[in-house]
Amino acid sequence: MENMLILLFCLVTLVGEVKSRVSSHIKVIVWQGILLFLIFIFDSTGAPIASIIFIGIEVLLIRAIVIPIILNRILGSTESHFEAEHKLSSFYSLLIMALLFISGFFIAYGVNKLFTGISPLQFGMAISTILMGLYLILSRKKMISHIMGYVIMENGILLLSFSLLGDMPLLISVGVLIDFFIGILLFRYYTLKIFQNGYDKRGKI
Amino acid sequence: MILILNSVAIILFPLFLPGLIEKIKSLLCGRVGAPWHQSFSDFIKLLQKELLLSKSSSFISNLAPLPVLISGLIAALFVPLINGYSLFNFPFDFVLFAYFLGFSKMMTLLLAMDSGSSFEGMGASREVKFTLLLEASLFLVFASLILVSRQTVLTQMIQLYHLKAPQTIIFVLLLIIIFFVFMLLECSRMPIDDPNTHLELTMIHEVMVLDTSSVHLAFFNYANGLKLYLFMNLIINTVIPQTHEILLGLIYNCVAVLILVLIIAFIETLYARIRLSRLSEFMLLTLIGAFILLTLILYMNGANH
Amino acid sequence: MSVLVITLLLLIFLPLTFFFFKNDGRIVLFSSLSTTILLVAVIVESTSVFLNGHSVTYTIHSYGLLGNIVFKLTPLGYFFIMFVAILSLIAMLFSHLYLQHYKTLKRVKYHLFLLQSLVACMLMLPLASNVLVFLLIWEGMSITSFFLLYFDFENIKVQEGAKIYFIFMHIGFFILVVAFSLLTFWCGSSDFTAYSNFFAHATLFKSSLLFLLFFIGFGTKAGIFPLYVWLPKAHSIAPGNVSSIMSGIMIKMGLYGILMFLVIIPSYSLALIAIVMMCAILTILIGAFLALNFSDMKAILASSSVENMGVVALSLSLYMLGAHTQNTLIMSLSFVIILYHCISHGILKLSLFSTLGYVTQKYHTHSIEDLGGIVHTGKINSLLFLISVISMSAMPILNLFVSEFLLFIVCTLLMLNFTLPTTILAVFLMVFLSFIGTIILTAMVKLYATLFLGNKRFNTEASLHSKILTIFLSILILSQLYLALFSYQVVSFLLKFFSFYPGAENSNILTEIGYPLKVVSSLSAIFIGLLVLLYIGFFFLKKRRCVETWACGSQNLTLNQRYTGESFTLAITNLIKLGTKNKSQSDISRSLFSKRNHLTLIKSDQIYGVYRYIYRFIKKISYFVLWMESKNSQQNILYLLIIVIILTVWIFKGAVL
Amino acid sequence: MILLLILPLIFSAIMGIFRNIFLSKLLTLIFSFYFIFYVIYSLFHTSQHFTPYFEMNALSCFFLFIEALLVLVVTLYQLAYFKGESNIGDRFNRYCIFYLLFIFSMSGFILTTNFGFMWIFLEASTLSSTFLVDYRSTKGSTIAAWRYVFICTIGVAFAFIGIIMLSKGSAPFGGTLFVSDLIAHAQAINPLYLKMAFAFIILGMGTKVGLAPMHAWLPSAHSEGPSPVSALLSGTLLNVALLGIIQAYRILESAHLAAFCQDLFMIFGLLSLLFSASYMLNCTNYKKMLAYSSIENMGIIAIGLSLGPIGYLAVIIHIVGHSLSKASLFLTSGVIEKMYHTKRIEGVKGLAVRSPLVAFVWILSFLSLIGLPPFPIFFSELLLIYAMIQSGHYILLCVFIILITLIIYGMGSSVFSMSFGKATHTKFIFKNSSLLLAGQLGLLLIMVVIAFYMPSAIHTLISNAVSIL
Repeated sequence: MENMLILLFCLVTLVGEVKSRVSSHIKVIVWQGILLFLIFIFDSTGAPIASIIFIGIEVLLIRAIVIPIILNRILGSTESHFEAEHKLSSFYSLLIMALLFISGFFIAYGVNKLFTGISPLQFGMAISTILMGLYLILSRKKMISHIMGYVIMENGILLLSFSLLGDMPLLISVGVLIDFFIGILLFRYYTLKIFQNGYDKRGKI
Repeated sequence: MILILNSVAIILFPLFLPGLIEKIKSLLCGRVGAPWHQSFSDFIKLLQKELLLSKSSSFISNLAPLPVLISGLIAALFVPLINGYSLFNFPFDFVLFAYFLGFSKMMTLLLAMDSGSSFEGMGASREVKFTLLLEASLFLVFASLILVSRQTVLTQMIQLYHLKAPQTIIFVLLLIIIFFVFMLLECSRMPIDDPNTHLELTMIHEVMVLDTSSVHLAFFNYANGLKLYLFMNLIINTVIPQTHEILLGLIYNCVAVLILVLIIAFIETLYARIRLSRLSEFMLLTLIGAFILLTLILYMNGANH
Repeated sequence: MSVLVITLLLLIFLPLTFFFFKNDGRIVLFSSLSTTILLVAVIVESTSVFLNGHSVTYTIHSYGLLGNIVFKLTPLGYFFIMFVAILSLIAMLFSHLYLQHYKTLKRVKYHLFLLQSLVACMLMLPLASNVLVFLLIWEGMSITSFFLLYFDFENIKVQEGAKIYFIFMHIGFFILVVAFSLLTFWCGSSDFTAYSNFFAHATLFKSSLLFLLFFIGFGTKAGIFPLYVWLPKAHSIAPGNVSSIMSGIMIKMGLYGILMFLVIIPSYSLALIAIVMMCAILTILIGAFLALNFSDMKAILASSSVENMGVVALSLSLYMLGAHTQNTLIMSLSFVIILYHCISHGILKLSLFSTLGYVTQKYHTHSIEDLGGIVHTGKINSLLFLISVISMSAMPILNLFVSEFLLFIVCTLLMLNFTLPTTILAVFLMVFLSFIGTIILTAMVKLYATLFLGNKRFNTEASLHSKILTIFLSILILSQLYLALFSYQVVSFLLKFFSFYPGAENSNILTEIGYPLKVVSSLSAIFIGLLVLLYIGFFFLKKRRCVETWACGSQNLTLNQRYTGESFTLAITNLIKLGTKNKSQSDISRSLFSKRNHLTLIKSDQIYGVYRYIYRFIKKISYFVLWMESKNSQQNILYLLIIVIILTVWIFKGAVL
Repeated sequence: MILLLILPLIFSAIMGIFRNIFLSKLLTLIFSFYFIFYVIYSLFHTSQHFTPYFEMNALSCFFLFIEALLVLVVTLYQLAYFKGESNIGDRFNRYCIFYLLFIFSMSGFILTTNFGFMWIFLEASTLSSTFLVDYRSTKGSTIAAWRYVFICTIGVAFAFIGIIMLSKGSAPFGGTLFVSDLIAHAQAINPLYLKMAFAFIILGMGTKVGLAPMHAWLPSAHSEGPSPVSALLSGTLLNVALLGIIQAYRILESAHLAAFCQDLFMIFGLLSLLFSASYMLNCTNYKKMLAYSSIENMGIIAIGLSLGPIGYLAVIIHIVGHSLSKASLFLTSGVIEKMYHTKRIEGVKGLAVRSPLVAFVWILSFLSLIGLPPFPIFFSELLLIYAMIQSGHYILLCVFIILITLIIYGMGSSVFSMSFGKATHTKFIFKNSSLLLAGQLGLLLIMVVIAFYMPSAIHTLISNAVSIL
């Protein structure tokens, strides 16, 4: 069941890639948030209640609700509803994403041999998600999709931390979350600023 | 006694040699020509003449002839003259010999550049070009002489008559030829430079002293003759041994000088002067000759050891 | 010793008071006076210290990165301190004269400050007895001299030349740093006193490598072959007093650095000797031909400095050859040649550069072709200059000939005493030296004749007549005459310095060369005496009349008929093309029907061209690297990704396989 | 120590409430003075701590010292610097707030002992300094700020992956992230984890340090930000991020994996040298030039880290030299920018005529940067060369020297062409110039003095820092 969720988590990203509209990517992020929460619930049996609550807040509230809203705002104010402009053609980027997705399994396989005490599939999928996020950043022209790539990558990192991390002190997780959130806000600020002044002509920033 | 004789020779020979050569030349051409002591009487005449100086010239023109004369005389100290004895010698004096000749040349160059005319500069630049090769080959020759006779004194260096080995004949001949060419160059004799042409564009040495007159010109001519005499003696003393009989030595010397004068005269009558453009190749030949000399020496040394 | 150090520090820090003065002549006067007094004090103190025992150490304990500051007075150091002090004492006189022209300028303060610091650094360098202190003072010397070049910094050529000087100084400095750290690593101590002991037991490879590094590193300052390129450029742009001090005194400090190690290294490998000799020969050759080709008067002199440093390097290599064959005679002789040549060249370069500096100040041009007939504006100074020129071209009656003569003696000894290879080498050197002698003679005649002789080719009323310059030059000429006429005494004095070092025992040099030296000096004396007598005699006996120059009948000679320096040397430069690359540049293309076509001949050093070529190549590479560089965030992240993948593969390679 | 961490927050809050320029100036001044005094105090009282998460040792004390020094200088400088700028006021107020937050995050990073907090503070420093870079909010500065925040955030995210690896590696011992624990248990951790962790950390934090080729943000951010900010960025921020790498390096060192790290250090160092050298050879913008020279110096420091004990000493000295001289260069470049209103090198001529003092400071700081004795960088480079010889890296030595020479040539030619030459403008008269130059002179003086005399406290501090490394 858990593995299903993980696969789903990674597939969602791929599906988002199939739909070439920016707004669909935002839905991807929402779904990822929800799935992350479910994964965590299934994963951490017997984790302290505080951390469960915290993660619930973090994932559901911030990642699944607040950030998509912010992104929508950006989308609204930068009038870039439709095409998420690729640098490559969408066909190739889909191909690459698929390859990344598959590579996740290989990573899982390799990791399984090397390390002990981690769930290999989760690890692999997390890595492939991170790679997908990076790929989004690299292959898109619009800044909004860069931000989304960043968010997806962060989700991947979160999944990775689920897979690897012993219990991190709550204080640290809070700090990390705050940084992440402020970072997103800053991105929003600058995206709007750059868009309104029309600094970014050819997506070369 | 020998010293006195030598000093007298140094003073007299240079005054008469050029005239002698001219006389013999004209005889060979079938002319009567000027009397044999012409150059001497020229010297006297020049001494009496009034001294003319160029307006654009400076103290150099007053100064330069004297160093030329003096350095010529000092160079003459080290050269073996009659009986193969020099007036004065000391170890490593060949360096001084060469450098004093160079010094006289430098002063001549300065004098030439002093009067702002273009002809003298032209002559000077030619002179420099020949000096360049001459100095090098002169030292090459000296080096090989040192290697032959393990001596560093000019007088003993150049005496080769005691060499008995058969291949030394070639060596001595080569040496004499090279010295001969040096003489022609230094004193600007015929095949290299024509002392009594009247086309300044082709002159080398004479053009440099165009603007000098009376005493100065006399000095230059004297210095020129002196060089001629010195090189003659260098040639002579390679083959004629040192003797203590003064008379014998004197006779030997005079005869040899006469022979050389004859040779020069013959050459000057037979050959026209070489084209300026070919002259540097000619110089190079002497350099190569000197190199051959050196290799010969080294070979001989190898044979000896 | 402490007094000496304090005096030197005073010499550096006294000029700081200048910044409180107003801009009038008093600063120049004050600085000249103070420097003179301090220099005299330095001479006295160092002599007293030296006589009280020649190895006095003076340590300043400091708890900084620099560590303890150790000063030590070695015999060689004493020689160089005296050399620098006395020569700078003389140079200050000219500097005073030269700066009168600018005394109201604001930058004179800085100039004086830097000048005094330079002198102080040069005086301190021989005292330094610790790597860090030595490097500190060395770099202080470089940097002060570098900023001294900037006196006329509006001029673009000055900036270019100074830039070249800067970078070459740094290359040399890095080489020195590497060499010193190698030495410190191998020897285990950064104190100079430990090195003689180290070299006594070091392997031949180590000592040779170190010496080579030091030779190149110090050679950069001394202007020896591979890195001499800065010298003509820097000297031609420097103000007169600076260029005279740099060429007369500063480049000898590089020589000091080399000597410092030369005397303590017992033996050298033949390969090293060959390399050093090659460098020396190339230096001489290039220097001579540059001097022949250049038409910038200061560049000519600078090139001749290069040539002379090459001669010094040649005697260095002969010393090494002597050390290699355990022949103390040749060692000591070469050592004497080095010191003697160093002194006489310093004096000569002071006089030559100062006079030409004065000329450039008066006539506002560097090219000799623009000038001519200066002799008519100042007879005495040009006569004195003539004497220096004659001496510079190593003519028998003056001082530079003595070292030339000694070199010939060394060659002859090599020829007589050694095996076939050395014989051939010696013969080659002899011929080479005479050849170069002629080249230098030509260059000097060209310089003097084009600048001073002939008709006046300029219409300014400037004149060379200056009492101070006359005094200055006559002092220098008297010292030259002393060196020439009392060469025996000088040589025996210099031998004392050698006697402090290993290999000095049983060197019967004076018995070998004493007599010839005496003869040479006496002959010079006779020559001068005769000259003076005859000159005076004829001056009074003969009455003179001035007429037009008889240029083969062509009356009213124009200035342009004068034979230029360029055409004077053409006879040789057509025969042997070496040293410079000539490029003629005409401005005819500027307008379609241009009235007059102005041709300018641009001459550039060939070796410098090589360096430029290398630089261009490096620049091409840099363009490629800049193209590779990440310009925007996406590219940057791409790099991140690539590196991550590479590293992951690298890490897991070992684990999986 | 509590105060050190709390004060900036309080002050910034106060500034946020009363938006008063004078007040914010006063508070920043007070804080900077408190900071320097605190550091001087803690010179003599090292090994103090507050909660397990923050503690002071020689290394952190050393870094704090430099930071405090620069903060003091910069604070004094910016009093004069921002005078007479357009629509000062609210913006300046915000500037001061973020300034304090930036300082807070850096000192927090230096003092913390836990990788998690390290990550937090690093990210925080990025976020807080973004506004500082974008102070003028021109096109260039905005784009620079975006690049800065975006690249650094992603890089730091990489670092986070590394930290996760670390904690996973230390899972057997309860997944601790404390440096000391990690060092203690380093032997027992799976080396693969350690290596991966180090790889990610050197990449992530190296992005912040500005190691090539992850340095795209650095030149733009340094050249577009106002001079005090760029001085602070390159003087302290880079060192701070470097400290993170050093902490990770210490762990691997105690796990006997030093060789791996040293290879990485050497590669990245040489790359940085290469990139900066190739910019220096054709540079057009003097602030960019300084930025690239920061990259270069970071590269030198990385190389130093790869060279063992002597290299560490060199690194410490080099950090001092680089931070101080670079700060003074950046501050002076601000003055020059005020004088000429351009950042282009061609636009600046005849500085020596227009204002000798500025030219003096400019050239002297440049000389100190390229390692002229007696400035610290001379000693550090000497030590580096010595270390290279000692460890037999002769090829590295050659490459190093060639690149350094190229850099010196490039920088030198532009610096001197700026300082000398015909003055295009008229003579320049400062308003309250003393504050604009006093700081730089002070820094230069310090650098000269420590060559000849170093207080024993600092001496011991440095030696302890080296021993910790």
